[in-house]
Amino acid sequence: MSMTPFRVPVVPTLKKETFISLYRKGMRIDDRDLFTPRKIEIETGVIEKAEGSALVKLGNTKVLAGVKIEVGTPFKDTPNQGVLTVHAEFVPLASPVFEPGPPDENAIELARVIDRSLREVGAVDLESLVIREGEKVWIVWVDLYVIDHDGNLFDASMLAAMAALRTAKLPDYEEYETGEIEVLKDKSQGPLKINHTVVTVTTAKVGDYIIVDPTLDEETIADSRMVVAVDEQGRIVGLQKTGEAGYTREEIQKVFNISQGAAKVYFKSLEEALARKG
Amino acid sequence: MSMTPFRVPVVPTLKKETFISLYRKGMRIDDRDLFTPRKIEIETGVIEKAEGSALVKLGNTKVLAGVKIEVGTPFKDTPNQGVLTVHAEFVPLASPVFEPGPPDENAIELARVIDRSLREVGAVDLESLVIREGEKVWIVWVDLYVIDHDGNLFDASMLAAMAALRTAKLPDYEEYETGEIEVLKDKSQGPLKINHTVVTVTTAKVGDYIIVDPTLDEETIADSRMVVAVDEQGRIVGLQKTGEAGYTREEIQKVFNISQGAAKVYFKSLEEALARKG
Amino acid sequence: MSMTPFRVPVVPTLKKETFISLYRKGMRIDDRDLFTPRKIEIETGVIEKAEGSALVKLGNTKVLAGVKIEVGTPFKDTPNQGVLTVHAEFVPLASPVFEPGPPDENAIELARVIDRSLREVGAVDLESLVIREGEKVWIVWVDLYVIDHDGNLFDASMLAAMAALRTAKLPDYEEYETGEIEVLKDKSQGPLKINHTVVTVTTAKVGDYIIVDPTLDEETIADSRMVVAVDEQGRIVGLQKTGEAGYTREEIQKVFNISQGAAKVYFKSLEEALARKG
Amino acid sequence: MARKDNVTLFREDGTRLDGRKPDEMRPIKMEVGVLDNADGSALVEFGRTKVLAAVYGPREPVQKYIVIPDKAVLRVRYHMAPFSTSERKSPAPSRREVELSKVIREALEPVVLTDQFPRTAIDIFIEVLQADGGTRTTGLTAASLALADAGIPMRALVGGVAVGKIQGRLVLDIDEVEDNYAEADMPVGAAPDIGLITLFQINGVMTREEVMKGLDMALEAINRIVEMEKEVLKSKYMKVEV
Amino acid sequence: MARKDNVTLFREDGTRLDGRKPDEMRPIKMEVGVLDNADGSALVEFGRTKVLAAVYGPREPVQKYIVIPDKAVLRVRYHMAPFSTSERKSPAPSRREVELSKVIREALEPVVLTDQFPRTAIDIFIEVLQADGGTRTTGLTAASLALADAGIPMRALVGGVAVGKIQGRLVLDIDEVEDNYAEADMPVGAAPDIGLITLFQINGVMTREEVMKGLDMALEAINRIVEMEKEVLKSKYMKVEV
Amino acid sequence: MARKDNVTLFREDGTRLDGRKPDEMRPIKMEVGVLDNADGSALVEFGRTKVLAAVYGPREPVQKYIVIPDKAVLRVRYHMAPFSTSERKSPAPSRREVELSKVIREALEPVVLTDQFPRTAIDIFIEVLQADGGTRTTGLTAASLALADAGIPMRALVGGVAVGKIQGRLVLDIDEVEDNYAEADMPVGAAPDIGLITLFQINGVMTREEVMKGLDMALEAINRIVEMEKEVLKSKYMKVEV
Repeated sequence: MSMTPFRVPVVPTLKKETFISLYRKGMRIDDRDLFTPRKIEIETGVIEKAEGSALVKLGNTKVLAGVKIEVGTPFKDTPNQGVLTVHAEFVPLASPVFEPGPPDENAIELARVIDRSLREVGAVDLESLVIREGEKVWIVWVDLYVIDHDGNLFDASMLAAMAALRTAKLPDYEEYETGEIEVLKDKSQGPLKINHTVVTVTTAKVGDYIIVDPTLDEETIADSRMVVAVDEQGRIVGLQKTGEAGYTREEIQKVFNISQGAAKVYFKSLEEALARKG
Repeated sequence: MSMTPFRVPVVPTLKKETFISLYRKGMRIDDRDLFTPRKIEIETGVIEKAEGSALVKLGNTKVLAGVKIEVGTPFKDTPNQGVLTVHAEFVPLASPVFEPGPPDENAIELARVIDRSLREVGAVDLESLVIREGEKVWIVWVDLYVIDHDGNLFDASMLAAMAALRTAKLPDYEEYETGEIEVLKDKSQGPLKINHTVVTVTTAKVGDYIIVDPTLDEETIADSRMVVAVDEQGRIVGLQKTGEAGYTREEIQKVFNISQGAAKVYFKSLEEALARKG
Repeated sequence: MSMTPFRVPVVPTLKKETFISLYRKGMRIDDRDLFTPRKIEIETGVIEKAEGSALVKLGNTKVLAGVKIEVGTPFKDTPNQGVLTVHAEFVPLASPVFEPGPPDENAIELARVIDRSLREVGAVDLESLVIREGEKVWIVWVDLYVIDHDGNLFDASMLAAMAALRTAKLPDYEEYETGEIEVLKDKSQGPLKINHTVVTVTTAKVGDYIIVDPTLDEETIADSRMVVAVDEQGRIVGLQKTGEAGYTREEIQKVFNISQGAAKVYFKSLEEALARKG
Repeated sequence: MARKDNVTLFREDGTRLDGRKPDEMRPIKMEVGVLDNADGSALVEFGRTKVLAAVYGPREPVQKYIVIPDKAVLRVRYHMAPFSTSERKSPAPSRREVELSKVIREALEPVVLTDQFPRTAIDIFIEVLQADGGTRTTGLTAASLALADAGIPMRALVGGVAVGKIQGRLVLDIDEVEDNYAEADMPVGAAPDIGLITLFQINGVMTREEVMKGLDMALEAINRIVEMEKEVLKSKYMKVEV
Repeated sequence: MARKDNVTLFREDGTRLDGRKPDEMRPIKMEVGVLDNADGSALVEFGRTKVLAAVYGPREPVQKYIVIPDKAVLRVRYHMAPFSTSERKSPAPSRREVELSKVIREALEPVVLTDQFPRTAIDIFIEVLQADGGTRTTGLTAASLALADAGIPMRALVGGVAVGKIQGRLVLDIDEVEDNYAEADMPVGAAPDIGLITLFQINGVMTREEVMKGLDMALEAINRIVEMEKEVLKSKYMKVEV
Repeated sequence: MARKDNVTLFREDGTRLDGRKPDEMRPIKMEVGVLDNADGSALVEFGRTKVLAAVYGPREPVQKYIVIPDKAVLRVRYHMAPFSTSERKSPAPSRREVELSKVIREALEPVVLTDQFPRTAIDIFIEVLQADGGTRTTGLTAASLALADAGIPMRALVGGVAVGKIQGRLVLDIDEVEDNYAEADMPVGAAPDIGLITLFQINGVMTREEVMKGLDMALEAINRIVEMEKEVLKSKYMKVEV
């Protein structure tokens, strides 16, 4: 059952007015303009035992993504494809309001939006992940681990997922006469095949303003948010309105305009980090 | 852990006296006599995608039953039989006191009593549900969905289960060389084979009176209830005392007498509805 | 999440002082000296339908152990071994503070310490439990059922586990042409092969004193406990510090000294009970 | 629910596989006060079926919101030990255990004087240690003894036994083998001193005549069971008084 | 997400497999007040998709700690009946159901006047009885009607419909078969009377132009859906007045 | 618990597979204040084992009923990231994680001055980011640093390390490969400044002499670990002061 969240503190009205008066001047509390994301740091290969991994810092928000690749069985209706699974955990060390326990509706929504945005455009080449059609395929687990929450978990998570996937190695394996597959954890067949690169751009609507990459403070006073996933060709590959307010048709136009610019920033950061890596 | 339920409101003592004084005159608040069930409406085929379905209205109580038939493995000790499984959900839209969550003791008891009453007499011909002995059989799922609770969920549920089973179609299938079975959802082998038809008759004990088909108001003030399952031959094929009071031997005799008459009413309604259907 | 337990009543300070003043004189409230366990009664074969069973009374603490032996699949990395699994339940009839529900951290810790102490030394001969290498092995379930809690559940549980295992019979089976295994519950291949016998000795630290086999009252006022598992050769085969205080190096030496003596008492009781059995 | 094929459960002389006559119960053992922590406890055996019951209360429940202003809440848990059954039972509560907890609670509600202890809980924990048929009725009997042992005021003691229909014949106190091949199983619980049947279920197919005949067999047996309960309680408290 | 291979979902004349034109919705049925216990209820069908919604409240929530001092808490559960899908759905809530409960709640938050009922809960239960595509938007439409039927004050009614992109073409109100082969699925919910889009998702690949064109198709259709809602509500209450 | 067969874990010169001497620890890294939201945090690495710890509190717990009148409640969660292990770990807490949360909490209880903060909770969250042996002792070390970083008053800092027995020899700070083939694994946690061993477990078979010798190896190493903790904390706060 989804429930209206209780926003602590109830005072943000005042804060909201302060923020809006800054937005009116094209400014934000952290010295950004309305359409620029925070500073982005992307470090890959941070978990050596994972097949791929990345730590993303988006301002003070920190998300760790780990990719594990294991042998499993394909879905019945896609016998000639591997499986991509995205899972997110908001572990309690990331925020005073996160509780231990199974993922709540926010973590589930985040994982599912990231998952769909990768899956629908075919970001990971699932056809290349078949070991024995209909029987044995590679399962690609993307685990998103939020470790410091200062707003905009979507964009940081997608950057982390993408950086981890782009640097992931497909393990090698040996096939026994019995048909059993042994994964050779220390040997690799080469990189995981990636067909498309995706980023999400989250904008928040605060009063009449649309701002990019909201901080936690801004999310708290925001009316609603829109998460737009785009690929390297500029196509929209996913979208989610999240939050308690509605949008006019014009606002949606505006969101698309703003998202385009921010997407470029994200792509640039991502490609630079990956190029640095080699 | 089973707990004494807290009956809200605590005032029903007064209501109970009013009801009993009516019973004394052979009357009930809704103008029935003590031994007649409420108006029964049975509509089958309401969920076209299910293999069988029925909506039963018993007064204001509404129960939907859906039958799904899928391929599965038989129980180890009955390799030459299909499987019948009954499950009940008291979804929260049916009553202000139903909570979301897994079935509570009342829903579990209802499902198990219906299940046993169907199973023990062999209502569904499980032998006819074998595809490959010991390996592949049809699993018949009967899902009972209470959508409006105005008392006597047992009788409404059994009528719905029976109407759905009697109108259910067994899907056709194709067997591949590999031994795999593909269910052809759109083709049918013909009707599910039913050997016996069962109804339950629920009576409530209120003071010295035994009344048939209690409403929710009557259940609230009732001392206890008896659910008697009978088949088309008049045999008792299941029974459950449910509720917090005990019965004398004489009261049990009386329950059987009263149940016989009501069973006929239920059978008549059921057969008429099925005949109408064609 | 593990939480500091709330000790009811908060008054034990007084009780603690009383106990310590007795310890100073080498005495305990129940007339034992500091290093002697309570009276031990071991009865085996109490659950005839289990492959092995024992009821252990250690003072007023009572633990029932049942061994069930079933056919299953081996772990992937030990294809030539059967499986030993220890599980503990603190059922609510054993104590006013036990709640119904899945095992809490105390029950899990107890089961895991017992499990490791048996497993690491190879108490049960797992190699003798292979039916078909890599495919079918015997699974040995040891279920510990605490039915009366008066302190020192570890030692009572290990005695019960060991007595049940030492008297357990391995069922016979028939193998069909299809490769299926049918267990013949009423026939036995002979006793379960046991390579080593293990007991645990629990000592409590109360102020400056180390006492053996604490009662529940003593556990309530104890600073911490040490559980030392030893085998029949006197080797240490497991150890767990449990409780909220630390130990000095000297206290640990003292714990080992004291545990040695108590272990002999446990071994003697166990062997006598098993010899009596036949 | 095993195959009901050509197995015979009667010997030529009409007795059952274990030598019992159709209306004969298995050997019954009852013991009270078997646990130290519980306020009351009992161990009851019907043949190889062994059930332990413990009572705590009246006491303040941990979850305060469950109290009822004008009486005690009865809380009953019927639970099977993992080693109690032929195949190991998973310790998680099954749907069967949930149902039987309810059925046993409702069999005790008519006899416990809950209105003497408003706003409290009386907790009854039933642990099946070995299951060989009739565990719910044995559990009810053990619960009755444990309540009495705990000093909880009761209108009357209750006892229970199951009647089975096997190859067309009614037999008393069926064990697990018989149950597996029975056409019907009818557990009955009653408080003979106040003439009330408080637990009543039928699983299987019976005529109305069979039901009433079986019910009378059960009630007659429960009379004897409750007399045994009284003996056991008396002898315990006589011992105490000595 | 099945194979998107060489299946054609259009006939030669450009109509869809079920004969609909690209911008044609399936037959819609709406009925309010279908349940007796709920404070408000509605059954809405889009073709073979059938969704039932019920509203309870404003009422005091069972868990008191969830209340908000200055407005009502909206609680929404989107749930699928086990028999609603081609393969039986396990009754345990799936991750998809958790997400859609949130998405639908957030599509209702902008229209329900929750500040009129501080410290209460308004519970909206949505049961998918048959799933044939568009269950979340049908559910949103049913919830809007059920809220109105319960007399909950609202800024505006909401309605929803999904647009799909199939073989490069945009089509309105896609059903399950179309969804299985679609390149994109775009569910939209809106309150036309206040000009707000309150539910908006895209699953799949679209250009920005396609998105805006699809959005306009959806909004135009939602206009008609909300008009139908008004008719249904009016005729119910006219009947009542008669 | 893999096969303990003929694998050799020592080179001819007596050093271990990774070149370490028997009493040599892996390279250790410690960093504090790595997270922004937490009141205190630390990242500690022992070789490839990486563990992050965060502390929140003293604060009012969400569930108010858990408070203790005369001291703070310590709450510890030891949890492994799904990608931390060779085979992906399911995120649901395992029995092992439940036990280790308790063991680590009990290793911290003797040093945290909980009586200074009655009726509050101090929450310690330990996330294993990469598991390569010694995660519980690395976690304990990280928790000690995070508590100090959060400014929670402590009697002393604690540190931990595991000693292993491999092919009859005692080795310090075993890694995962060594652990898989070890005869025994003995994790130790201690607060050297107050002379207390606060975490102590043995998994495997050892003589008493081996235990004491291993304990001394561990205590000597923990001395050095705690000195490192002090350095790291000093340098952080020196930096802050600059």
